[in-house]
Amino acid sequence: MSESEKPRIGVYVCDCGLNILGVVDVPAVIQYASTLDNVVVSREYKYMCSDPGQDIIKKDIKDLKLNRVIVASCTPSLHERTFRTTVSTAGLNQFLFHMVNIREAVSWVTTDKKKATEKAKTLIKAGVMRVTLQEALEPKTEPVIPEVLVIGGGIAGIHASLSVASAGAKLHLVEREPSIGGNMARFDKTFPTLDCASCILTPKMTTLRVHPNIKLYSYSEVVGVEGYVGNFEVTIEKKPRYVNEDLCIGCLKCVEACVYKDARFPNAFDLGLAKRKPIYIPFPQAVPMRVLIDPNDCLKIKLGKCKMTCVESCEKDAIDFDMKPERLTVKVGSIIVTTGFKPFDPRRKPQYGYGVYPNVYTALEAERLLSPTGPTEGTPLLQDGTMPKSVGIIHCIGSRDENTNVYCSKVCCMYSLKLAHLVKERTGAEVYNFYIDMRTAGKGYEEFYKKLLEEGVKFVRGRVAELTTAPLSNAERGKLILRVEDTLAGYVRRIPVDMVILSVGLEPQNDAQELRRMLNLSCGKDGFLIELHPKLAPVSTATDGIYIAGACQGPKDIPDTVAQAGAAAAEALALVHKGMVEIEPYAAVTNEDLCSGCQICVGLCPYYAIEYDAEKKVSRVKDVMCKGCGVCVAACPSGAMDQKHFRDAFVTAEVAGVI
Amino acid sequence: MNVSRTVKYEEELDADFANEIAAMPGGEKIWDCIQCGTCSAICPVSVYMDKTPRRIIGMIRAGFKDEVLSSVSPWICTSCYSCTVECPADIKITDIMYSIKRMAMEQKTYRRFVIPDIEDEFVKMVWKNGRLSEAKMGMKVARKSGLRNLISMVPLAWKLSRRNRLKLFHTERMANPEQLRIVLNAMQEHPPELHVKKPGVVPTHHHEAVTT
Amino acid sequence: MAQALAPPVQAAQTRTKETEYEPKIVAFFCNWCTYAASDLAGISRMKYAPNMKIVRIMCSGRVDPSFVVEAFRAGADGVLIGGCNPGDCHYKEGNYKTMRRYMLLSRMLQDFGIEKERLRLEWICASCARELQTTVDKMTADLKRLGPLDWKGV
Amino acid sequence: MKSYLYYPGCSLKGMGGPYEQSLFSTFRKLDLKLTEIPDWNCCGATAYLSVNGNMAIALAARNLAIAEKDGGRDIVAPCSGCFLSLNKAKASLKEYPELRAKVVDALGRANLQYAGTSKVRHPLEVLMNDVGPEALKKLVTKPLKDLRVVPYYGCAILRPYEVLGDSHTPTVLEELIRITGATPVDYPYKGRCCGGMLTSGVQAVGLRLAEILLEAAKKTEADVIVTTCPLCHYNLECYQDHLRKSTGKDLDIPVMYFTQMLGLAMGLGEREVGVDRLLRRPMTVGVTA
Repeated sequence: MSESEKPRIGVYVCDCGLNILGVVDVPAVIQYASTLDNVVVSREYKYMCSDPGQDIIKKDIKDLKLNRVIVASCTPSLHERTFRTTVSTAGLNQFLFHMVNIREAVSWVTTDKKKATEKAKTLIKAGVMRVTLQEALEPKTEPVIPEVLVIGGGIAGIHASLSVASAGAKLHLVEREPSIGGNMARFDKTFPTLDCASCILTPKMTTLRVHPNIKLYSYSEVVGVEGYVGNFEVTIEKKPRYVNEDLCIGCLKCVEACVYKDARFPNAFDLGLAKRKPIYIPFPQAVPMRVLIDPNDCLKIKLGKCKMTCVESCEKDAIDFDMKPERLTVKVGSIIVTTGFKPFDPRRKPQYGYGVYPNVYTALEAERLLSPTGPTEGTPLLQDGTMPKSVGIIHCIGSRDENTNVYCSKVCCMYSLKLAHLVKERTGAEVYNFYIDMRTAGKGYEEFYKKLLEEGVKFVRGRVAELTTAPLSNAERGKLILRVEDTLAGYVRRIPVDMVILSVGLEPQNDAQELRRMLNLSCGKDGFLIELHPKLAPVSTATDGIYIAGACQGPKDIPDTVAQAGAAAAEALALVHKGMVEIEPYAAVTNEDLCSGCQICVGLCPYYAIEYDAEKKVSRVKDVMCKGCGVCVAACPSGAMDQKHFRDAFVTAEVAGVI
Repeated sequence: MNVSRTVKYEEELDADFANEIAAMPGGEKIWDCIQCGTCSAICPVSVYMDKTPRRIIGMIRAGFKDEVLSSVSPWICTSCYSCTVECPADIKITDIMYSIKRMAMEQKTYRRFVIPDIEDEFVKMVWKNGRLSEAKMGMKVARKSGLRNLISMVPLAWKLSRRNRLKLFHTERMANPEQLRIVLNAMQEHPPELHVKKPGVVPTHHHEAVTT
Repeated sequence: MAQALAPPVQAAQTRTKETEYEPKIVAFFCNWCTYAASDLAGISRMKYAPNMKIVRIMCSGRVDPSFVVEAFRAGADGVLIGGCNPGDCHYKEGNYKTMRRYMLLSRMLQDFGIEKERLRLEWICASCARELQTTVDKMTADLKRLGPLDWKGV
Repeated sequence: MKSYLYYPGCSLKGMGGPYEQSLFSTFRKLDLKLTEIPDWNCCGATAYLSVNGNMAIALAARNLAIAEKDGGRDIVAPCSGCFLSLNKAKASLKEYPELRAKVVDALGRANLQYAGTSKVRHPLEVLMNDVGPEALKKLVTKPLKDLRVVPYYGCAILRPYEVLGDSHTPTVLEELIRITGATPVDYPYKGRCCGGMLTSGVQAVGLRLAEILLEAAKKTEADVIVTTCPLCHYNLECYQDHLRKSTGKDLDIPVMYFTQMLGLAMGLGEREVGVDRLLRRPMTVGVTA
């Protein structure tokens, strides 16, 4: 075949508009490239990745009988796939192509044009030396298990699950809380349309519950993930509810019957603002509608003695005090991560008196106060049970702040407006919004802001510096006094209010890092999961077959979250539909003549992909199981190991080239 | 009646002013200001300033050099560092106030009133004795701030001196201040402010009086 | 201060004369973390010394000591190995193996008279563009101070 | 016996006399040694920084350099102003190499070296960390029963260096007050500016700040305000008569140093801790020697 003949290399340098051309003297680079050994042709084009750009390469491969191709443009993580397809459609094996990065690694990071040009030349030289040696390979293909796992049952997870399941694929949804619904279930209304959150969420939740393709693991957590794209093995741990989920019908007789006549334990769903019994359902619309027992509160479990009136009351006798955590494993082809966010803890900003003054609430607490199913049945009240006459809503708590989170949490402006509207509607109180910048980019958002301006909600452009109870005037007595500069009026103001709502920002979940490790993903400086490409692969990750959606990727409102969830579902379905995946054929190979059978490699391989052939006394790599990290190759004392496409010879050639 | 039109023409602004401030200790992050006003709101004396700290930063970035250098705000600042601690952009506002005071002193553009004079006296005294004599300093201050003030301080001074807390005729001084002066003189060989570029010419105010 | 210090670094770059000695740095970056960091540096338009040239490999664990020796023999003045933070390796624990190898190698090279500043192992995560920038600039500066390495090999 | 270098600063040799007196007597009682830094000079305060930044730093640095000669002992700077100036100098010299070079050179002319090794500390923090609450409790022989105390930190030991933890929620002074058997009251302005130099500069403003602090202190029905800084002490104690005249409010309340309070609780006489030199003697401090 043609590859075995003398190498005939084509070098294609991309201007990338001015991205590369603006810094690198491309004509000089082509000129230089043409002088390199085995280079038959070297060309410049403004956008190599465009169709005409690719056509140039295809044409040359045919006309000039090229058997090696170099494209010098952006980073391989962006367009390696593109150009591999280009060359293979022209009949050249895709692994006889090599990509040289002269944008992210040269033009974008170098000021001195001369030096940039030199660097580009050197890298291309190295690329040519490498590709000269490269050999034809066939990508491994593996079947894809046609099932999908979704981690996290908030609105993102719910939407993704329904999309995947309704397309016919089997879906596993794991939710750590006793019910799905996430934070959206806590809201009363949603901005800017003010439609009732549970009215739009609950139907989705129940549909999910009864969907034939969906297996819901509530009150469960993913504790282990093995495998790779198309073939993941996931370990799930079900926490004990002490109530048999399959028997329980959610009649709540047991709750009624509990020896605790009144609820006295803080309910997590209401953020501790309301109370529940030791045996309870998280909230009225919970899915699954199944009771559970908190072992820390239940007398029977804690002290071993109790009248156990709950057991008597249960006709299905579903209650089981000896329930233990169970583990089970499922095999899926892809995973969608929708683990959401956690609200910023305002105790980290002591100047706002959260936890000190009872009438200072976080926005999420306010959502509960405003919910008809919440502790105050929808009308926010002060601790003394009276209605607030004035309420201050402080934006950007923990956000846009070098001491906490530098990023803007994006949703706070809008939810603050929503809260302002609802508080005014329910209490008639004077409502102040304290904002730094009003960010209302989104369909109908600016209009909503205008509506509130007309409703007479007060807006003060300035960041509240402190909350004090020390009055300097009679009007301030017994009030929470907010000290702020009205930056538009150019005056420092002291504004007394009865209630304060802190618009806290969104942060990654506490265990985001463990999850990241378990799934082999990466996080940004802010701790949120990183997508593969901010524009072109917004829900993909560096790990093939794992997708992200919703606030686990960054602060996001419901519309954006749902949109992402749909996108992630589509990605997962694409895999299922294709039925197989191509895996880079970078596996290690043993040269059995050189192998001394020392078995060092066997111990090193994290995937148990190397087996020792006792009679031949050689180690052999199981091609399917090898992930191609090359650790064994680097360790082999007798040089018997090598890695496809990353052979010692290739790497050393490239090294020689860059010097 | 008299109304006056105030307008600032681009060529009257000093585009380099912000960079000068940014080049001085503490000014590094001045471009990060988001104009949130936390500094002004936490400041215990901003209510007495002619321009709030936030506005000062805004004007520096816009190049209002003469307005800033003639503002009393930095002289009212008590260096309580509240703004510096609270600033969400991590801007060392207190230090910027110092920078402004130094430039104003250097260019003699500061508003003539007692505080700059006190600071000046203080420096002279330290240069001379290496230390500060509160009684003498107090006397100078009282004199500068007017006869009535001077008289009003007499009873207090009397009480304090009876408790041996105000040593009226004692001068607090080092054993040999020249040891200190060696160091200070050596410092004088360097420009008074680290990295600061040559201050540009101070532009004049531009108010057009219109009489109707 | 990092922010305040950044400009001078660039300034230094633009000031360098043609004649000034430019060290050659070969960098072995793992595909998942450090190479991703270099992409991020690019996307964020962070400027750093052009002396470092990246050789992309799948895992820092692939770095065969002979690659490093080869690089020095071929005329490199410094070698930089970049991998994922401990615990973050895309292949479970490749980077731990790199670390052990590195310690041994670094000691060995020092016996051959190659200063330890010339071989660096850095854990640079996918979002650590700033760290990448400072590492490269620092290493370039160090090597300029050390001057060219004239090593004929073992 | 633990031993420290002592940087008095100008105030403790004048207006802050009682502070120095009580610092000495309490430290003696606690078996802590204080050695005055030989021929120290003014720390530069805020004034010098306003006129010449580099010289202000050099001024403070000279004291640090002399302290370094002594080798390793921590510097105790009771005046919060000095405490801040010295620490600010240290920080600036660490942050700005060019400035450091100039200062080191300048100090060199006077045969002084600066390495930035010495630690500058405030006695309040020394008492709580080096001696410790337990040890202090043991030495309290005359607990100041039913004395209600306003804990007033002032600015400089809280900000910007936050050596006592988060500057919004300091607690050490309250802790010390409890140790002496007294009761700290809840005071909203414990870290708010006392007026600083404004009481002499722009008196109208300075006095207003003092007025706010005193009025809030009176509201708490406390018997005494405890301060950690001679300037705060002066502003709060010395203008009460002025304020009565100008505002017509009764803002009379004794103001004493935390070292005086501790000293009394440890059984020292009022004269030993200089309570007799205050303008208003904290009446309920029922011990006299």
